[in-house]
Amino acid sequence: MTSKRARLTVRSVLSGFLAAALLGSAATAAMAKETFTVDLVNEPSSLDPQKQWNPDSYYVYRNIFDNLVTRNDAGEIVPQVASAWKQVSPTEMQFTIRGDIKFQDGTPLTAKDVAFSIQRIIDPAFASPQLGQFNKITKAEASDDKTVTVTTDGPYPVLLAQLTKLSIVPEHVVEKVGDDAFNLKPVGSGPYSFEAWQRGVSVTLKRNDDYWGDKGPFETVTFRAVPDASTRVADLQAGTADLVVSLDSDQAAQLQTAPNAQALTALTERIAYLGINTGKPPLDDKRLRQAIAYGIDREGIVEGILGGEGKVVGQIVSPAAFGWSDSIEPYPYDPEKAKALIAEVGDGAKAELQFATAPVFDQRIVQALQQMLTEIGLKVEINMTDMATYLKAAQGPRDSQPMLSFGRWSCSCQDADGIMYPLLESDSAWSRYSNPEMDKLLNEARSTLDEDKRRADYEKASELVKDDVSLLPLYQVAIIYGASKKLDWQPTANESLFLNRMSWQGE
Amino acid sequence: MTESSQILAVEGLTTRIGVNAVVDGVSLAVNSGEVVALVGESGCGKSLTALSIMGLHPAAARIGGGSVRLDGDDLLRFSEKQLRGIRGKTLSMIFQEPVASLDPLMRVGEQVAESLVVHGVASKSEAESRAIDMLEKVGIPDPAARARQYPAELSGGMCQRVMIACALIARPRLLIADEPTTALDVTIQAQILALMKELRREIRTAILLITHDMGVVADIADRVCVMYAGRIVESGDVASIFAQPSHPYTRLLLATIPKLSGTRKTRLNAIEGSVPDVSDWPVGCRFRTRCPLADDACEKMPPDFSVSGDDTHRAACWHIDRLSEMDAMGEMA
Amino acid sequence: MAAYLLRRFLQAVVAIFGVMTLIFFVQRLTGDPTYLLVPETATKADIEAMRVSLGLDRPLIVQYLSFLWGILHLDFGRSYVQNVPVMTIIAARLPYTLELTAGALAVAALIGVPLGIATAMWRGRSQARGLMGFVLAAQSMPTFWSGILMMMVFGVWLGWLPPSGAGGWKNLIMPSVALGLLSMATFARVARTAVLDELSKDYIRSARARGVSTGRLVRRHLLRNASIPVISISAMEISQLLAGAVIVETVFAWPGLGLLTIQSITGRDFMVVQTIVLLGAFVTITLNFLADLLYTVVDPRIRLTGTPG
Amino acid sequence: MSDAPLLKVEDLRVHFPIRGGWLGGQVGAVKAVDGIDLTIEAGETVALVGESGCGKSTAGNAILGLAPATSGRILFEGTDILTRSPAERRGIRSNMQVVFQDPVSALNPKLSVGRLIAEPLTIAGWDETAKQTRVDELLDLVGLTKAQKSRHPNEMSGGQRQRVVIARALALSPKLIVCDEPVSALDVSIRSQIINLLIRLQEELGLSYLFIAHDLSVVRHIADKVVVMYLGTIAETGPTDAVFDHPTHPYTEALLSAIPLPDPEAQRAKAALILEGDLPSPANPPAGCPFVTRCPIRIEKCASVRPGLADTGHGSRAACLVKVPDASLNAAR
Amino acid sequence: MSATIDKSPAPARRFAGLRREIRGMRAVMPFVLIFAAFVLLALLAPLVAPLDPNSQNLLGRLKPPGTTARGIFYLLGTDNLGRDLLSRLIYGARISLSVAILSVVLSGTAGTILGMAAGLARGWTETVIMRLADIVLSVPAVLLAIIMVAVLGPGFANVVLVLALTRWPRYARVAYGQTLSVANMPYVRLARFMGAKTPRILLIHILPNIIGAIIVVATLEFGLMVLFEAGLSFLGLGVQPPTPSWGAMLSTGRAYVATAWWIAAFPGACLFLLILSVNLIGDHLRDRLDPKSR
Repeated sequence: MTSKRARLTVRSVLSGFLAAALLGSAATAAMAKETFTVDLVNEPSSLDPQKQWNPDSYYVYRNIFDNLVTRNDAGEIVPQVASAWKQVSPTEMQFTIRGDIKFQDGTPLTAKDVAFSIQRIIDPAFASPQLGQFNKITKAEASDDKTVTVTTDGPYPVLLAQLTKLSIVPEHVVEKVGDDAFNLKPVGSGPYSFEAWQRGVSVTLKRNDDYWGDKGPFETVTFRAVPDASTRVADLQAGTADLVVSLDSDQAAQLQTAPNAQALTALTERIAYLGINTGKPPLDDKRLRQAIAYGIDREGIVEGILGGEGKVVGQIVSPAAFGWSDSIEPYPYDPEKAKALIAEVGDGAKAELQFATAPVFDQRIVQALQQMLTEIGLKVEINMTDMATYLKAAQGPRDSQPMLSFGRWSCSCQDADGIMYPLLESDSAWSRYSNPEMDKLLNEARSTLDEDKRRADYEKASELVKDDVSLLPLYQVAIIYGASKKLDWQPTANESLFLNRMSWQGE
Repeated sequence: MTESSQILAVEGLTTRIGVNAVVDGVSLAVNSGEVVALVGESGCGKSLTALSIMGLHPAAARIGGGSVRLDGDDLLRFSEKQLRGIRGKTLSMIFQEPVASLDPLMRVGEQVAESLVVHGVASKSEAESRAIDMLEKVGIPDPAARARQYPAELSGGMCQRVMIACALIARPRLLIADEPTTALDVTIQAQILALMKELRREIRTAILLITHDMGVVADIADRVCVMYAGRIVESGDVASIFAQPSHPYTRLLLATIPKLSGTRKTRLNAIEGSVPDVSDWPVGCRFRTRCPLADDACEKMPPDFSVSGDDTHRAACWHIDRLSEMDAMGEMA
Repeated sequence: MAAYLLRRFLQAVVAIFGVMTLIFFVQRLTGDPTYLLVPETATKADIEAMRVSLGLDRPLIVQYLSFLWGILHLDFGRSYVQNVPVMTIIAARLPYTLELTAGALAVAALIGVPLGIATAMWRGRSQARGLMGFVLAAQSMPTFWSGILMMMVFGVWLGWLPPSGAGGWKNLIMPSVALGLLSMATFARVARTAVLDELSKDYIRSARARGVSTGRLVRRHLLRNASIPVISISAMEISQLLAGAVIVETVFAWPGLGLLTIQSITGRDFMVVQTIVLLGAFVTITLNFLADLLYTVVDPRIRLTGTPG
Repeated sequence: MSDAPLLKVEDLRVHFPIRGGWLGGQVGAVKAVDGIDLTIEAGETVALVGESGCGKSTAGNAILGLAPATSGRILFEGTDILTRSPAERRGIRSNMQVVFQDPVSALNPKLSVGRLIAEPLTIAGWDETAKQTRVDELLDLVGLTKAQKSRHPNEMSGGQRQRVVIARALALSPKLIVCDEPVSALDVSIRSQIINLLIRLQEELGLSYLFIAHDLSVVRHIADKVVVMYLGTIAETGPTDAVFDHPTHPYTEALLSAIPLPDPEAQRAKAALILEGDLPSPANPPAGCPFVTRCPIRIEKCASVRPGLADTGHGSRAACLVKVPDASLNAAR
Repeated sequence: MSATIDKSPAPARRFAGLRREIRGMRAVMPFVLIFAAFVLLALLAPLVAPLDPNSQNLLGRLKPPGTTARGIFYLLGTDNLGRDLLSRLIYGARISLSVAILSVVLSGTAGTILGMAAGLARGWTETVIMRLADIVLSVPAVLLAIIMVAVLGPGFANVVLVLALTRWPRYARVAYGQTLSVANMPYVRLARFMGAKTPRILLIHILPNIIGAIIVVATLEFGLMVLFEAGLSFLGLGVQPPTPSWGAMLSTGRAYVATAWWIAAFPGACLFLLILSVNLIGDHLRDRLDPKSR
């Protein structure tokens, strides 16, 4: 009986596949002239803005949805769905909602949708991956069509910065079709509306001609998944893509000679850093960590490898983020001093240091770092695994965390809290550092609304990082896009891809 | 045989594999309606002789000289295309392993009909019906049903009948049969030999029979050529050869065959030593290393043919006159 | 014959079950997708909450049983990453895999088999050596390298073919060639050996003795007989192609299962990986099975004795 | 030693199961050997003759333990081998050795002649010097030279290889050698050499042979007793002269008649008895006399009654209902 | 069955074969020399490499062949980290060759032993081993590679292990088939009859007679192993940087096809020549040792 059933089901599955095969090949459509093609690395994992957290999804859905607040090209927080806001108590902030916004199905966007969106993302049962960014919020209430009050479980200085990431979803649609169907056919209020998702191939968006703000320059936009950077460059050169993401400086250099393509770059809020496990010998010895700091030629990396795209920094807080201090200088490159410090440590320095990394990180930098450390006399072994394994180790128990690692940090909130707290607070997942003084500074800074105090705390924390070499900030990362020469667009520090801020030259 | 026309005349045929002349100046003739046996042990070159006549010698082999005249035309000068026109039509061949010699994936009837089809003698359907007739003629029961079967469904004896049908369907002038019964059991061999005799009478095809079995020769052949180490050493009428073998090799070969009427636990006559390998065939007479009559003369030069008995019986030996000495030696056995 | 097929079927079921079990446990040794799903700033509590919501906090054996239970009901679970049923994803990707496999197989077999036959028929001649050299050269290049070269030449410089992606037949050409080249050598090799093998057999000699021309010899006698090893290698090569597709699909951004495999493995999208492996094992085993069945169609000897002759 | 014969086989059956059906169960059996008896006395040669598929080699293999006996008794010097433990069997069977038909496949091509001959000694744990002495002795015994010790089988001729096989069989001084078609693969001239060697060895070493062959003329020379097998059963058995001079069973007659005599006159004069058809499948033998399908003198009864062996009056025993009426008395179970 | 088989062309064929072999050997001789040269290069790497293969020169990146930068002459140019391509190529020979050789030896040994065991033992052993081979063949090698790297950590040894683990079924299948046919040869049955124990039968009678076929498979696999290592490097799962392997170098270099062709071209050419020569030698061996196997 079982075998019979198995055979039956096998047959039905097979015929299903075949039917799908026929449909799939027939459904590919030719591209229209007004179509703008973007090569992403991967396809979006989900288009429900509250159900995922990855850049490829963000690039797409951010054009379908409006957020409560947003940042302008200069990086300042500016109104979007909310036209104004005020702190009504240390734990309450009140937002005024614009009245002229309509969802793409024609329904007006009201304060109720805003409250619904917030309540949805903070509901543990909904299990949003972004929950951690909003879990200080205890509730959101719409008092009328235009007013929403957000309550936090304490003074929360980063609230506004976090809310730049909150997309507003239509309550009536989500309630009606459910989460799954919404994910497959999202409806937002943004400049582009969802058109089609050919799974594995592309997502197509259509211009929302009723958009309340700046309208997009292209009638349709196609986002494709092209995992290999060399292929993305080839697509751009061949003219089959108009904009490609995630290039490195060498790939960008390739575009310099191309007649029809250009590289677009911007310094981001990301800081590249060398993570150090300060809790484990031999790197629990501060002298050795300082030797590392002296032994790395950050200028060399930025000028030599990155072709000048990037900026050497001495602190983990990005110049694009709140909490940046102008007064902290990076360690100078001084290999002799490094060697002297290592000699001082003696035998302890001879231990082999595992340098954990994953293919997503720029291997040129990793290898350069390894070589520099080797040259000052340390034994460094690169330990490359896939990302999941890397993350498991990096966020695992202190003992199994990597001795050395290379990372490029961003909290997408442009605030020192999102940078320093997860990396340096003793109990944080990523932290390989444990210092009561640091914990005190970070905890105080995240629970006061006093900006000056926060700024001072972070400056002190950054000095502590430098002095103790809790980790080693390297440089501010530049993001590099490849684009058609005809595209006019200025990428921003927060790595957003706003289609309606682009324009097309000629013709 | 009297006044019969000559179909095949092979003169001085030499086939080399590398530097070795595996077939070395072989001459033989087949007259119409006649069965000529080419007899010899493994490695003597008899099969290669047959293949050379057909032009089917392996790629590594090169014809080094001589002529092969079929009804007067020298086949050695034929192009591959001309040869193809003859094969299966004027000149056919059957092989030792009947099962392996049939295409395992082609129906029997189609294979039998193939000669007719490739030579454009008959249309496909006509050829197939003639194939069924032919299968019946070679003694296959229920030929129409058998024609639709595959070789694996037939026994070895049946397969050899099918092979014979394949070879004879176009009524060739000459059939070369290379050890046609060697792979078969004696009772089946008897069937096939009987069939060949019958068909020979009916179709009047001449046969060049390659074999190692003197019994088969005695049964079916009219004339015999004995081959040793690439050369014909003796040839003549079958009765004469058996009654009066005139080459020491033939003589010893016949003497070594155990007799059904023999006595038990007596030593058999044996030829000393073993057949030399092609690469070290002796100079002079090639049998001299195993010959009781050999002397210096045998080493100096290969012997010419000398006539023994009637003018068709000839043997290549320097010492035909001393053959009687062998009888004395033979008695000791 | 029937018994043989039944035994093969039962062994196949056991093998597939083995593959599934192995994959289920082994991939869970290496961490889970939670870290990849949450923002970098997530706290340990957030990560734990995510893990609970994905059901990954349950004991392994419970997860395994529920996975088996699901399979019995043809429920292959949901993708952790894309948050849709696995079947939706696979059904969307499979057509592309079929297209690419068919394309590559066509390149491999339609070029490889004639090459193999030619080199066997011309054995020892210089043309044969030349062709064999071409075959070997084709399989001496990593696909990621031949892929980018083709892309640069035909996609960027000449502009004849789109460098990447799926769409029209033009998109299919380069990935098929890149993927097919490796297998082409195998096909050529097997076809050559098979033809040489057959050429040495008695029936070929007796067909020639019948006056059969070389053309007819190849068409009517050789091809069918030599097809058996080619069929069996086809079955094996298709599964090889599925594996080789991982790199080709990555290079050409071809949205098939190969790309999905590597993405799902690196994304620890367990359910998707499991289903792909299940599908792969199923296809491999089915193909071998079909190849066996095909022999019996081609070869009457097997119908008779139950064993390949 | 008791008076028990060296080897006595009683009602030996070897059935190979045929598996089939959906569950791979046994759906039938190939009755390769279906109840045979034979006795070999010390120093005696018993020939087991018949055509391919008659079960003679399977019978030999069953005696050697190379094929599983389904039922029956195999008594070696009075001890039933089949009831013994594997270790005891091995001990008893070290008194038996075997010589196969094809000396090429019987010799591991990668080993030298010296190692090949020494192999049974090595397995038996002889030390190196004793081994070498014995190998030299054996080489001498079978007519090979010490110089050939380092050769490999592919560097030797067929006759020499068979000598190596025989030397190896003799290594542990067995009492019985099963010779399974030992000369079939050899050329006529070599065949006599090997037969002579076997006869000489028997005289010198007092060996017994179970001589399995299809070539009756060889059998006539070497065997004391003959057992003629057909389709797994014995058709006729008796002293060699009795069987050859007075063949009683029609199969024996046909077999003898089918052998072409190497004498054209006698062969052509002989009244040939040619059997029809092929051997039936041993998986599905006729119900009565196994020979009934091909028998020229069959009567109605033959289709239903399976004859047993009965005296022919010439000292032999045959299983034919027509020729030996007593055969119905011994009709098989 | 009567069988006085006339094989008159047989001895002749043997000699023709010998000549063909010599002629054929002459044809592959250049490739034997290339292979030998690579092996030599690998063995002598520290002596012949002009520079430290890992020494970077960040200001001398992507220099074309024949450039002198900071007083150092780069015959084949520099790579994307300013390392000397020639030295990396020479050291890369070590990695590429040893990965291929080790994995072939490992998987070949394991596969041969298992295949022989399955072929000789039959029954349960046979079923288990051959089904296991089926299972392994149907699991994507990438998956195994990732799992191995995740569980055991990355590195040279694991690359070899992954390759060995995924490739043994190939040998097992060949060894199995060959063992089945050899085990049926009379000489094996005879050895058993003479009381030879299984290890003796395997070692003396079976192995020497199937090793030819195994060697032929190994030469084919060798080329594939080199390619697989390259593939793993492309996916970031190969030998660990900065260790140079030709596959890893080629995979890095492909990003520079248009701007710095030499980074990929030289390792690509080496890889190509290596695989080509081993394949040609293997094809030659196949024709010689084992005309019937795939």
